[in-house]
Formats: sequence, structure tokens, C-alpha cells
Amino acid sequence: MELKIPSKSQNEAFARVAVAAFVAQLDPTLDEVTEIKTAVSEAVTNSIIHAYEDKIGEIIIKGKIYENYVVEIEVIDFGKGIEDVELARQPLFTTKPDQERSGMGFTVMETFMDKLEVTSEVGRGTCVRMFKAIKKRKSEGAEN
Amino acid sequence: MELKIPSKSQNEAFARVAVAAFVAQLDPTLDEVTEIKTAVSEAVTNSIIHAYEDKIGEIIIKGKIYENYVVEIEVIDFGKGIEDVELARQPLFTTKPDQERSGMGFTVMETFMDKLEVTSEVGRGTCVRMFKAIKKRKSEGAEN
Amino acid sequence: IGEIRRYLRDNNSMRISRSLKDTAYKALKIKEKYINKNHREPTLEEIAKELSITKEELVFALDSIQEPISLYEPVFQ
Ligand SMILES: Nc1ncnc2c1ncn2[C@@H]1O[C@H](COP(=O)(O)OP(=O)(O)O)[C@@H](O)[C@H]1O
Ligand SMILES: Nc1ncnc2c1ncn2[C@@H]1O[C@H](COP(=O)(O)OP(=O)(O)O)[C@@H](O)[C@H]1O
Ligand SMILES: [Mg+2]
Ligand SMILES: [Mg+2]
Repeated sequence: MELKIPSKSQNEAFARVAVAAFVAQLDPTLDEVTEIKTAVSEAVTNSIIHAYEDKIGEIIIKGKIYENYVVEIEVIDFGKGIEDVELARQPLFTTKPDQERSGMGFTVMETFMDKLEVTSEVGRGTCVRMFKAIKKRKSEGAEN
Repeated sequence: MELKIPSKSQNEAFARVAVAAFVAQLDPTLDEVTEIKTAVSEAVTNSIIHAYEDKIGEIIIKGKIYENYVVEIEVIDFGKGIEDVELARQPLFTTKPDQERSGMGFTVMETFMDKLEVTSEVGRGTCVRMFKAIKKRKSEGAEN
Repeated sequence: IGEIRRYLRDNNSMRISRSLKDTAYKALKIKEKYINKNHREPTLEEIAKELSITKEELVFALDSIQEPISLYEPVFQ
């Protein structure tokens, strides 16, 4: 699936649920969904706040499910980009310390997902790509 | 917002939830949400079953919200198209009577939405455009 | 982060499908109570607030159960 939304803050809640609904077809646990939602939320918030700042731009969210219960989520923007991705990914690093930004966005994404790839070009935009394996259930009957 | 999905039947539920979550920002009642979901579900099912039949094609769902609490939803496919739209919109008309199709899809969309526009070209695809006004709540303050 | 993770872990390894249904049934109960009290349908916001979730999460949950209104009735009448 591919979802395109304007970078308005009210779309963040929408994007989060859209991704959750997409992942739901694998019937993950509540924890797994919460982790994915939280990671997506951080990525989308970054696009809204850092990439486009005061402008409204386009955010694309792509979701893919692989055979082995692996979910791939991409959050793409065409905003200002990141100068030093390595640095940006460091815990506590933030370019907006004034705005109650904790600098923990990328760390949260890394913690909650199995793999995180960030590619960015200054003036062109950023692509955050995340993977997570949903644990395959032992048996279909085990519902609790 | 714009959502792109492959015409697989499991994506129908996902599209329905995505649209419902999109419309949620207008704070509708549960009934209003159910009506919109049902209409979207019919349109998406038509694209899956009629437009692409045994193939997998692309379905685009666009959502727009206008100032006066009006929601516009478009469901677009690039499938086989409809020869006679007028006829297809008649209650009980179906080209797949064998497959438990009731021929009531367009009627359901018309009933649950305020306005329905169907444009189609044989061999090119179909666009179903639906509008619904969400009743504006009496007062924002009436919160209990 | 360890703490956030532990917090989430403590909460739920319940499957999302189960959890959505639980939320949806709670929402329907709230809706019923609301109608009895106020004689009108609550909006999403009014229900979501009581459940401490977003409107978006509420509609997602509600989609997991068959909603108890007969959709096709008006069409066939
Ligand atoms: N999509 C993006 N576009 C431009 N810059 C970004 C983007 N995402 C992250 N950044 C940069 O990386 C830094 C670290 O991001 P993050 O770990 O989420 O912390 P925070 O958002 O709290 O600053 C941000 O302060 C910002 O400079
Ligand atoms: N997206 C579409 N592409 C091609 N044909 C369509 C499409 N949607 C509807 N149709 C045609 O219109 C007819 C009526 O549609 P509908 O009222 O939903 O009834 P049903 O789906 O039960 O047949 C269908 O049988 C089909 O021939
Ligand atoms: Mg951040
Ligand atoms: Mg139909």
C-alpha cells in the first residue's frame, strides 16, 4: 500500500492508524502494533516538524508485507533533508532543542523496529525505512 | 489523502478502515462512519471483482474534506470499465448474477452518501466519486 | 527506552484482533449509556475521550466487530 498525506499535524494520528490497520492483517500482538505505531509516529512527526517546518509538503508512507511475516514501512518526504544522518541518529541529538524535542525519535524507531535505514539528501528529502518481523503464532487457537 | 492499494480482497478491509480513520477528524457519529465505510466497501469491492476480475490491478482512493464538513471520497481503478453506467446504477442490475452479487452496490452507495458520480470508460477504468456532509454538531461545548 | 519498552511489554501480548474487539464493545456500551442519558448519538470524540484513545483508533476498533445496525434494511424496503 501507499499512502500520501499532507504534512499537517492532524494527519499524524491518521497515518498511525492506517499503518496499524495495514499491519493488522498479520494479526500481531498489541505490543507489536504499538511498537510499529510509535515508530511510524516518530518518523511522520519528523517529516512534519523538521522536513517541512512551516510549509505544508507531501508525506508518502509505503507498507509492504513479505512472506515471512516481515513488515516494511517507508516514510518519505521531500523536505529539507538531513546533513549528517549518522549524527542525527545519535540518541539525544536534536536541531530543535527549544521545541521540547527530545532527540530520541530515531532511537525509538531503532528500538521498536528490527532494522532502520535512513537515506537523506539536503534540499531533496528523507526516506526512513523500517523493518519488523511479526512473530509467527504457535497455533491459531491460542488467543490470549 | 491518497491511498494506493493492489486489488486484493484482503485490502478491502484495510481501505475501509483507512477511510473511516480519515473521516474521523470531522468527529462524525458512529452511524455516519458506518455509512461511509459501507459505501467505500462497495466501491472497492466493485474494483476488485468487476474491474480487474482475475488480475491484480491498482486501486486509488482519494479523500478530501471541504470547509463545510463535506467529505469527498473517490475510488478509482484502471480496469475494464462500465459499458452503460446508467444501467449499471439500476438497483439489482449485475453482470455477475452467478457470484452472489446482489446488484445493489451502487444503490447502497447512493443511499448512504449524499451524492454519487460515476464516470467510466470501457478498457480504461472507472471513477466513483461520493460526497457526504457530516452533520455539524450543535455546539463544540456540549461535551458530555 | 528500556523503560518504555518494559512498560509496553507489561501491558499486552494480547493479539490486536482481541484487543480491538474489547475496545469496540466498550465503545458500544458507552454509546448506549450516552443515548439513554442525552437522547442523541454521541460523536466519535465523545466516545474516544472516555476510552482515552483517538477518534482514529476508535473507528479502527469498531471495524473489528459487526456493528449492530441493519445496514441493508432501508435499501430493501
Ligand atoms: N524527515 C526529516 N527531515 C529533516 N530533518 C530530520 C528529519 N528527521 C529527523 N531530522 C533531523 O534529525 C534530528 C533528530 O531526529 P529525532 O531523533 O527524531 O529527534 P527530534 O525529532 O526530537 O529532534 C532532528 O532534530 C532533525 O534535525
Ligand atoms: N469498478 C467497476 N468496473 C467495472 N464494472 C463495474 C465496476 N463497478 C460496477 N461495475 C458494473 O456495474 C454492475 C453493478 O454494480 P453493483 O451495483 O455494485 O452490483 P454488483 O457488484 O452486485 O454486480 C456490476 O455488476 C458491474 O457490471
Ligand atoms: Mg523526532
Ligand atoms: Mg458491487
